[in-house]
Parts: sequence; structure tokens; C-alpha cells
Amino acid sequence: MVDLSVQLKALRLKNPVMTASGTFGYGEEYLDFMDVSRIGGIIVKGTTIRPREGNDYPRMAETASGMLNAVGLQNKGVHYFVKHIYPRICDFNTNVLVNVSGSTVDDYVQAAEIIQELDKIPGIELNVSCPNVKEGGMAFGVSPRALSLVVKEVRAVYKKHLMLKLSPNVTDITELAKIAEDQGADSLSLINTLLGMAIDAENRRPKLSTVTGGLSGPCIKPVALRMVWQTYKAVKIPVIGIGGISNTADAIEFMLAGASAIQVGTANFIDPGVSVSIAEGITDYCRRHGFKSAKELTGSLIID
Amino acid sequence: MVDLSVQLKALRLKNPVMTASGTFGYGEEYLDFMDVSRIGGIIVKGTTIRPREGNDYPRMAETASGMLNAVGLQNKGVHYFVKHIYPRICDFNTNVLVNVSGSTVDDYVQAAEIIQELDKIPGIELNVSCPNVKEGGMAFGVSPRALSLVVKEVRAVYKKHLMLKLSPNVTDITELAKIAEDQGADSLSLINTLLGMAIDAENRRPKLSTVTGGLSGPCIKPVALRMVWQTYKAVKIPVIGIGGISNTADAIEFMLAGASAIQVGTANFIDPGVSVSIAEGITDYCRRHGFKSAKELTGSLIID
Amino acid sequence: MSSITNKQVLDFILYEKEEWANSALMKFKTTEVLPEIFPGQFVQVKIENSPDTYLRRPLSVNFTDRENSCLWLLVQKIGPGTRKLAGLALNSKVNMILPLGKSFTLPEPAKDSFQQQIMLIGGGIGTAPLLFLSKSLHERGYSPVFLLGGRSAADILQIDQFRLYGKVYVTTQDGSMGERGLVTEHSILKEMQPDRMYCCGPKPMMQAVASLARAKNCWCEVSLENLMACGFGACLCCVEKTTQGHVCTCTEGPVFNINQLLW
Amino acid sequence: MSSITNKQVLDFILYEKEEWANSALMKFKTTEVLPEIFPGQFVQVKIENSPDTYLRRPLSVNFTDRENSCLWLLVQKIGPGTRKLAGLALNSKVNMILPLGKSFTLPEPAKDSFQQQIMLIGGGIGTAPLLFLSKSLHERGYSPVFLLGGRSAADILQIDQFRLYGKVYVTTQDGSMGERGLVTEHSILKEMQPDRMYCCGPKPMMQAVASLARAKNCWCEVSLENLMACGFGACLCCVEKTTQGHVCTCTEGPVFNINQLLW
Ligand SMILES: Cc1cc2nc3c(=O)[nH]c(=O)nc-3n(C[C@H](O)[C@H](O)[C@H](O)COP(=O)(O)OP(=O)(O)OC[C@H]3O[C@@H](n4cnc5c(N)ncnc54)[C@H](O)[C@@H]3O)c2cc1C
Ligand SMILES: Cc1cc2nc3c(=O)[nH]c(=O)nc-3n(C[C@H](O)[C@H](O)[C@H](O)COP(=O)(O)OP(=O)(O)OC[C@H]3O[C@@H](n4cnc5c(N)ncnc54)[C@H](O)[C@@H]3O)c2cc1C
Ligand SMILES: Cc1cc2nc3c(=O)[nH]c(=O)nc-3n(C[C@H](O)[C@H](O)[C@H](O)COP(=O)(O)O)c2cc1C
Ligand SMILES: Cc1cc2nc3c(=O)[nH]c(=O)nc-3n(C[C@H](O)[C@H](O)[C@H](O)COP(=O)(O)O)c2cc1C
Ligand code: FES
Ligand code: FES
Repeated sequence: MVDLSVQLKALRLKNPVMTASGTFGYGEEYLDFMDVSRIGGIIVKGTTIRPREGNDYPRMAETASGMLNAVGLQNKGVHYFVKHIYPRICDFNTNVLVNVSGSTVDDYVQAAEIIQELDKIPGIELNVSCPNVKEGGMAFGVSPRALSLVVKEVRAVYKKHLMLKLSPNVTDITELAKIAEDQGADSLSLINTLLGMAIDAENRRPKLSTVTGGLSGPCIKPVALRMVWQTYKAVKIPVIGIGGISNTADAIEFMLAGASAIQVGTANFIDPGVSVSIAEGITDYCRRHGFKSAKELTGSLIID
Repeated sequence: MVDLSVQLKALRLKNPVMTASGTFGYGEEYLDFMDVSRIGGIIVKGTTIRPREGNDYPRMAETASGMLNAVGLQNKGVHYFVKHIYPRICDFNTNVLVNVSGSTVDDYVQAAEIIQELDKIPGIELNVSCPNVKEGGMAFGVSPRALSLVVKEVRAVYKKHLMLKLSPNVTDITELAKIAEDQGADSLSLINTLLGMAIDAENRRPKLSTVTGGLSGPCIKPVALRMVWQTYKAVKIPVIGIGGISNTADAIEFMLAGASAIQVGTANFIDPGVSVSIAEGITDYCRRHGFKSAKELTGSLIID
Repeated sequence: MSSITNKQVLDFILYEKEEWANSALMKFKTTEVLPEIFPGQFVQVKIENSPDTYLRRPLSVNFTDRENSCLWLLVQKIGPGTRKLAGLALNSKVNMILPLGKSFTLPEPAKDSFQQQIMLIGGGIGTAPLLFLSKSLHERGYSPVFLLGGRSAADILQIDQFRLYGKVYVTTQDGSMGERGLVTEHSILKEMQPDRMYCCGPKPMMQAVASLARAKNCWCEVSLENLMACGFGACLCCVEKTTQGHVCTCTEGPVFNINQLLW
Repeated sequence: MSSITNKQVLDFILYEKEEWANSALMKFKTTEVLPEIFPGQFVQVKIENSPDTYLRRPLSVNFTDRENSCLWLLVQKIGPGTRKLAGLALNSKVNMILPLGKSFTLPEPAKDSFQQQIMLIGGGIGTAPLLFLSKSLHERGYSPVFLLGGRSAADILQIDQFRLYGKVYVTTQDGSMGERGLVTEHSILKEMQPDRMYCCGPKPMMQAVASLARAKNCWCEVSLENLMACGFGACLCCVEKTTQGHVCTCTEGPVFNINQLLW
């Protein structure tokens, strides 16, 4: 028997597979396709203190082996979440984490405090890396000072698992990773989307209403893998790998590079049951390669 | 008749299509496939003051819509270039620019001085963004201070066209672009490869001898396009777009985003005559869209 | 009418195909039980062996035959995905997510005492979901009037099938079939005062039909074709600005009553 | 022998195919004039409709028939590219860059007075270029000895073709054909003292053959299969460390005399 469970500090996942924020709705959208109790966790949609209408349509453009999005954190706000959505999803037999975003440090702190009161939510993922909103968002993720502040302030009020999601749009991701660790983050998830752009040559216009947007999918996997590896070597807290993961081999690659767990994002759109298949595939891989537990995979890349 | 010529300050290209350094050898490798006089320019292989053996094999890994390379600037050094290669290629009826790399500022300066003596080489492209060498290389491209210094020193000795190739592995490419402009670069080419990594899950090893390498191909196009657009808006000198360009539409997109010219890189490996087809395609596009010259395309993206 | 059927991921086999220069009518069959599908709902098709398409492609259900587990798609070849799909050889396997979205709202079954006048307006490939809708209307005792428009006669597809369910009027921009002009310029629109209109086609055409419906004070549903990444409410990419703010066209639509829209 | 032919980008049609569980022998035909190709040279094949392969795939020329503009490839299915290629339907179009690389060095035409003993050693799919080489050796009056190895009988391909040119010895790791064991353990190697050896196969096997050749003081050429991006000297990805430093296997190879290698 392979032990698939992994421990992110005090947070236990039954297996290393989670789903990435903004790609899995509130989990409900996938109930027809899969049994959410068979994955380690769900990160629900980006949530902000006040409701947000998001960006104008069009918000999506397909690219080579990936896509750009410019959703812009559309959500009904944390109060709506608490009142209407939480009751529907609190009985999911898996870890449900809320992805929290904001325009000011105070936004983050307030949302964290409110979510802390929800018994069945064992943690939050701080999104300081959304490239699709004008104020805040990515700004926190690329500025060492701002990042330090937001993690510190949220940590001061939030006592459960605090996962920090890093932006890849930086010169040195380890610098920001270490700051987050120093300020008390429990784990680091990476990467969020790369800032990209698409143009329709025939009508000479940008494909997104916001001109630029966030790039995701298999095209970003090499960059994500590199950043996970760099970050794993730079910090002691667990790293969660994200970026183009579409099958078991991808997930294993991230774990070998240092990830303790992984998140499946855009691939959910194409193959809505893929996260369960990946969890099953990890068991199979461990068996074939003589690993007794998924934990052992983390960082076990062989460099001759 | 569409006028395809473009002017990069004093450097005139018969059309906006060039080939990217490290993907076109010295041009000779392509003579069986195409007529090099039909493109605007060739940037030859990365050249250093002393010969370099490059990195160990394996140096290449395929990725989703792209590839990683870790060639590490293998070349026989600038003196060999002057003596043995230059005589063979100096009669190409197109602009041949030399891509210059180094580990110290002095390396760059010396190589530039030597190449300046070559009559038929109208310019150099300073490569401060190679992610595949331990010392120097990318370090110059991601550090404002180092970049400032190297451009200034080379500019002091080099009088012909000085193109500076920017690294995409930075938080804010416009910051570095402006520094290069201020220090006297004549044009900016971007992007070089994104730093990435690939792992073979089955043998649990990195696919490259150097673990990380440079990502190129269609997968990076959205990031490149975004950076070209940002840079175009930030500087006054011409911008040359690079990154995943594989067909006419791609080239047009870069020009609409602000590029005065473009470079075709990895696509040459798959379709060795593609640069000529793109040059032809630009004429066709201009005709269909009522542009009298290719110049007019630059920055003509419509944002409602 | 909302979907009450669970969404599924199903493999189909391409069973029959009729291909034209710009489009193809494709009949698919599955060995599984075909879930209940309502007119206006769509499927998300995976395009195999296609380096240029990463995401699935949304296509309306053109017709179904649940007894034989068959489903028809009418596909216009406009890009790499639809071209690859339309070019498939018979017996190719095609994976779909279905059924997706909300269907057209059907009227109560017709009574002799009160026969509603129903008009279906389709532009180009926008006729795709209307055939399925006609069948359902027919089953409820209605004989709708069809107004089909296209650039030329080649764009007017499945006209014989439509004729099985009601009277068909045509416009083409080049006059090669029916009246010359746009669908919204057809003379029948001046004569008729329908109780219900259903419309699908290019956005400018649907906007023109919506204005017309408003002018006639006529109930009207349109089917939008916003760009989609997922198709089942997870990505929030397909939004339309409505009286309720941004709503997902893949779950709250693709069918909308024009009263909900800000056009 | 170096290529004196210009490199070209040519379309071929898949004309005939023999497919096994793990491999396929594919005969291609072009309507153009097939350039002159020498044994050991290779082609770069574009894999169409393949989202998982961005680069071309290098494959040795297995055989040619210039008169009829035909070219054979022997393909082992090991990944997405080779599987897609081997699975192609007859009449599919396949684009290749060719001819690439340096060929095997052929001996002077045989004289009765002095007949060189030539041995060709192939492991698995490494036999691919050797058939073409045998034909050329045959034309020069040689009748080489073949030593073919594989995991099992299923890996020993084209044995009847090889028999046309000389005597064939076989080893398999499971003993299902010929002697059981590795190719380098075959008893014939103890008996024979060849003047020339040509070898192609997995790297460990070629390294073992190289040691053997050195021990026997025998001239030996091997054909490397380094990973390639371009195939024509532009990318510098395919290097092998040799006595001359890093050299490109696609232009200076794939055939190397073992004296050049640092094995
Ligand atoms: C709910 C729904 C139902 C649909 N039903 C049908 C149908 O029954 N038959 C049919 O042929 N098509 C239908 N479409 C449209 C179809 O999805 C697109 O034509 C298809 O996705 C294009 O894919 P492609 O790869 O061929 O072209 P792409 O390269 O993706 O697109 C080619 C061009 O068309 C534009 N385009 C792509 N998708 C859309 C879209 N959804 N709306 C407007 N412009 C678009 C692109 O911006 C681009 O300019 C439907 C769309 C939706 C959302
Ligand atoms: C000059 C040359 C001639 C060749 N001739 C033949 C031939 O005649 N017949 C034939 O079947 N194959 C030949 N090969 C090997 C062939 O190119 C590879 O098997 C093919 O590229 C694999 O592509 P793929 O997409 O199927 O698998 P991939 O997914 O690319 O590879 C599958 C696995 O095989 C490994 N691999 C891929 N390419 C190579 C390689 N070149 N060497 C070693 N391992 C590799 C990968 O690392 C991976 O682990 C030749 C290679 C070279 C360089
Ligand atoms: C449509 C879409 C919406 C997203 N919304 C969010 C979000 O609200 N918060 C967040 O932290 N990340 C968001 N992301 C980023 C993903 O969680 C993930 O980090 C990224 O897509 C890379 O992973 P992938 O390549 O597997 O998709 C979104 C991504 C997509 C494609
Ligand atoms: C094999 C390879 C070698 C390269 N060598 C160099 C180099 O020597 N100097 C340089 O400035 N860029 C080098 N590059 C980067 C390219 O010039 C180009 O900036 C990059 O590949 C992005 O463009 P593309 O996506 O069109 O390939 C190299 C790229 C590849 C793939
Ligand atoms: S397409 Fe994803 S929410 Fe509608
Ligand atoms: S494969 Fe590109 S140089 Fe050899």
C-alpha cells in the first residue's frame, strides 16, 4: 500500500492533488464529473472583501498550448461566500481552502478574519499575484516590501493554514519566497499566471478587453518547474507546485523538483475529472518506482 | 507596391524579418533552403572573446509548443570568427549582425572593438540575457547597474548599430529597456529565452545537463508580445520583437504591438525557409489591409 | 428551461457526415445512453490531433435521436478546430462534454383555442440549434415560421429539414436565394406579428432582431456564442453583461431572453 | 564520406507500410527527384497533427530506390512522434528535410586478391541504417557478416533482407531467436577477426562494441543518436564530446570512427 497523504505543516491532505483557484469554481461545478473527496484539496475561486464584477468581455484567448485569461477576480464578495456558498460546500470530504485577494492590506486582513470563523475551512491561499486587476493583486506579489507587509498583517490575525501564492513575474522568485517564509507563511504555492498578451492580426485589436492577461496551461510548465525547484532549495516550508499540470507525469515532475503537493488548473477545463486520475496515477508511479509514500517523492530529483 | 523596408536608426533593413541568434548558425547552414538576400538581416551565433566549449550534452528538451536549450554559447571565439567565418559570409546580400556575449564588461568591449573593424558587419547585438552560462550572461540583463555599465562601456567604443537584447526574466522589462536607451543603445531586441526546466519523470533526472535552460518557441509568444508592447510604450528607440514567431500572423502581431522589425528563432529549425515566407506574407498583409509600407504597422494596434 | 440532466464526458463515433465547402453536418453515435438534451443546449468537443487548439470547442446540438443514442452537430469551418472536426473520417472517435447550458424556453403545448405564432430566425451557422428547437415545437403542436439568412445560397443549410416543421423564408445578401438583403429586412417581418421569436446568429444580427422584437413588443430569446474556456461555469470567461451584471453564458445561457440583455 | 548533395525540404506520400507491435517499416515516395543519399544519412521528419511533438524527428534512411523516388524508414514506436508516424494511414503526406549528416565510410571496391572481412552490428532499431549500408557494400563486392541483437525475436527486423547480402547471426536477451545474451557476447565474435566493423544501436551497446573493436584493433564506425533540434548544424544541441571537443552529430556525424570518440 502506498501512503499518498502529505502534510503541509498542520494541514493534512489525503493525497497531494489539489485544484487551482479560479479553475475549479467552488467545486460544485465539477460534482457531475468526479468525486471531490478523492483529491487532497480544493482552492476555491478568488474571493475579495467586496463583490467584484470582474473585467469586461472578452476575457479569454487561446494560445499555443495554453490560454490567457482576464477574469479579474469576479466574485460576489466574502460575505456572500459565507452566507450562500459555504453552507453548500462545507460538507465536501476534502480540504476546502479559500483564495483571498485584495487591493489593500486591509482588504486581505478583513477577508482572512471573516474566513477564519468558518469551521470547515482549514486554510486560505493568499493571492498576491493576480495580473488581472488594476490595483493591488500582482503589485503585492512583485514588491518585496508590499509582500512582507501583507503576509505579516494577515499572519497576525489568521491562525489556520496560511498558504501564499507567488507571482512568476519577478526577477528572483526566491527573494519573495524567503520574505513570505520569514513573515510566517505556512506554505508557498506557485506559480500564478505569467503576464501575457494576444493580438488578432486580422482585426488589429488585442484579444482581451484588458489587453494583457494571465497565461496558463502546459506552455508555462517549464517556467513553473524551474521556479518550484529554485524555491524548494531556498525555503524550509512546503512548496505547492502549479503550472500546466495535465497528467500524472507532470505532477510527479513537480514533486521531484520539490513540491509537497500540486494544484491542477487549466487542465480541469479540458478534462474535468483529471485531478482524480492524477491522484490514482501517483499511486501507480510510487508502486512502479518503489516509493512507499508520496511524501518521498518531494525533492527526490537525481542530479548526477 | 508595398515598401517593406524599415529603418532601425541608421541601419536600413530591406524588410522587417531577421533571424535570431543561435538559431541560424552563421547563415551558411540555411543556404540550401533559402536565399538569405531576401530577408532583412541575420544575427549570427553568440560570439565571445575567447572560444567556449559550451555545456555538456544533453542540451535540449522538447516542451509543450517549444523547447529548452542549454547550449551555453559554444563558439570558437571572436578571432576565429574574424579570420575564418567572416570571409565566408561577408558577401551575403543582407545585414549580418554579430551577437556578442561575455562574462565581464571587458569581454564585451573587446569583442565589440574587434567586430567594429569588420566592414560588412553594420552592427552588433549585445546579449546580456543568456540564461545558459554561469558567469555573466543573464546577470547583466537582470541587474540595472550591470546593464547600465555594459551598455555604456560598449557604446563608448562601438560606433555602428548597437542593438541590445533584453532578458524576459525580470519583474519590469521597461526599467531595463530605459536604462539601455539612456546609455545609448540604438535599438532593443526582445525577448531572449525564459528560464525553464524539464524533468524526465521515469528516470527522475533533469533533461538538461545544466538542469535549467532557455525556453523558446510558440509557448513564449504571449509573454514576448506583452513585453514588446510594454517596451514600445516606454522607449523611443526601435524595438525588435522575438519570441515564438512562426508565421506571418505572428510577425504582424509583434509589429502591431510596437516592433519595428522581428526575429525568427526556433521556427527556423522546423521550417528552415520560414523567414522568407514571412517576409512575403508581410507584403500580402499590408496589401490586404491597405498599408503602403511595413513601417506603418509598427504600434498600429487599435485599442478601443 | 434549465438542464436537469447530469453533465457527462462521453465518447462518440462519427457515424455519418455530409460535408460542404464551408460546413459539415455530422452525425455521432455513442454506445452509452445519451442523456436527455434540450434544444439550445450545447456540447464541448475535444479536438484530437490538433496542435493549434488547446481548449475544447462549444457547438450547439443540432438534433438528437435518443433512441439510437445519436447526436448531430452542424459545424461551420472557420478556424483550426472546426476545420479539423469537419474533416474527420467516418468512425473517428470524438469526446464531448454534454449536455451544457440552458435550453430555449418552450411554450405550453398548443391548444386549438389559442395558437401562438412562433418565428425562428437563423443567420448562417446560427440555424444549428433551431432545427432541434423546431422538432420540440412541432411535438408541442406548433408550426413555426422560419426566416433563414446567409451571405449566399450555400449558407442556407438543412432547408428541407426545416420545411418538415413549418414554412421557410430565406434572405441572402447576394440574392442567390430568397429575398436579397439581411434577414431583418425580409418582407415577412412587416406582415407578421409573432407572439414568440427565437433567434441565433451573428451578434449584430441578433441585436437587430432584438430591436425589432422590442419594437413589435414580442417575446424573444436569443442564443449567444461568447468565447468559452470550460463550458460548465468554472472559468468565468464567457460572461455577458446583463441586467444582473456579468453572468456566464455557459450556465445562465447560451439562451437569454432579450429582456435580460443590455443590447 | 561527406554529403555532396544539397539539403532539401520535400513532401513524400506514404506508399506502403508494414506495421508490427513496436515498429513499422514505411515506404515513402516523392514526385520530385530524390536527391542522392548515402548510407548512414538521415532525414528530419515533420510529425503532423501531433500536439505533443513540436520539433521534427530524426530517422535514418533504411533504404532507397532513386529510380522510383522511394525511400524507406524503419521506425520504432517509443514516444508520441514515432507512434504517430508509424500509425499514419497510406497516402498520408509526410514532409522531410534530407539528406542530412555524414554517411558511413565505404571501403574501396573489393578485389579478389584482397577481400576485407566486414561485420555489421545492429541492436534493436539500430539496424535501420545498416540495410542501406549492406546494399552499398554489396555493390562494392562485399558480403558482410551481420550480427543483430534484440530483447526478443520480435526486435529482429528485416532479417530476410539482410540475408540477401550476407550471413546473419542473431542474439536475443530472452533466447527466443539465435544465441541468448547480448550482441557483444555472441560466439562469432570470438572466432572472427573482421577488418571493419560498422555499428548502430543503443549507446551502451555501441560502447561495448567500440571496446571490442579496440581490443581486436579493428577499424570501427558507429552511428550516434543524440537528441537533435534542427538536424543541420544550426542549433548546436546534438553535440558529442570528441577528440576535437564538442562537435555536432548532425553535421560531423551521426557516423563517427571510434577513434574520434572519448568512449
Ligand atoms: C454555445 C455555443 C454554441 C455554438 N454552436 C455552434 C454550432 O452549432 N456550429 C458552429 O459551427 N459553431 C458554433 N459555435 C461557434 C464555435 O464554437 C466556434 O466557431 C469555434 O469555437 C471556432 O473554433 P476554431 O478553432 O474553428 O476557430 P478559432 O481559431 O477558435 O476562431 C476563428 C475565429 O472565430 C472567432 N471565434 C471563435 N469562437 C467564436 C465564438 N464562439 N463566437 C464568435 N467568434 C468566435 C475567433 O475569435 C477567430 O477570429 C458555438 C459557440 C458557442 C459558444
Ligand atoms: C541520426 C538519428 C537517426 C535515427 N534513426 C532512427 C531510425 O532509423 N529509426 C528509429 O526508430 N529511430 C531512430 N532514431 C531515434 C528517433 O529519432 C527517436 O526515437 C525519436 O525522435 C523519438 O521521438 P518520439 O516522439 O517517438 O519520442 P520522444 O517522446 O521524443 O522520446 C521518447 C523517449 O525516447 C528518448 N529519445 C528520444 N529521442 C532519442 C534519441 N535520438 N536517442 C535516444 N533517446 C531518445 C526520449 O528522451 C524519451 O525518453 C534516430 C535518431 C537520430 C538522432
Ligand atoms: C480562468 C482562470 C482564473 C484564475 N483565477 C485565479 C484566482 O482567482 N486566484 C488565483 O490565485 N489564481 C487564479 N488563476 C491561476 C491558477 O490558479 C493557476 O495558478 C494558473 O492557472 C497556473 O496553473 P495552470 O497552468 O495549471 O492553469 C486563474 C487561472 C485561470 C486560467
Ligand atoms: C538553440 C538556441 C540557441 C540560442 N542561442 C542564442 C545566442 O547565442 N545568443 C542569443 O542572444 N540568443 C540565443 N538564443 C535565443 C534566441 O535568439 C531567441 O531570443 C529565443 O529563442 C526566442 O525566440 P524564438 O521563440 O523565436 O526561438 C538561442 C535560442 C535557441 C533555441
Ligand atoms: S466557459 Fe467557463 S464559465 Fe462559461
Ligand atoms: S541538431 Fe541542431 S546542430 Fe545538430
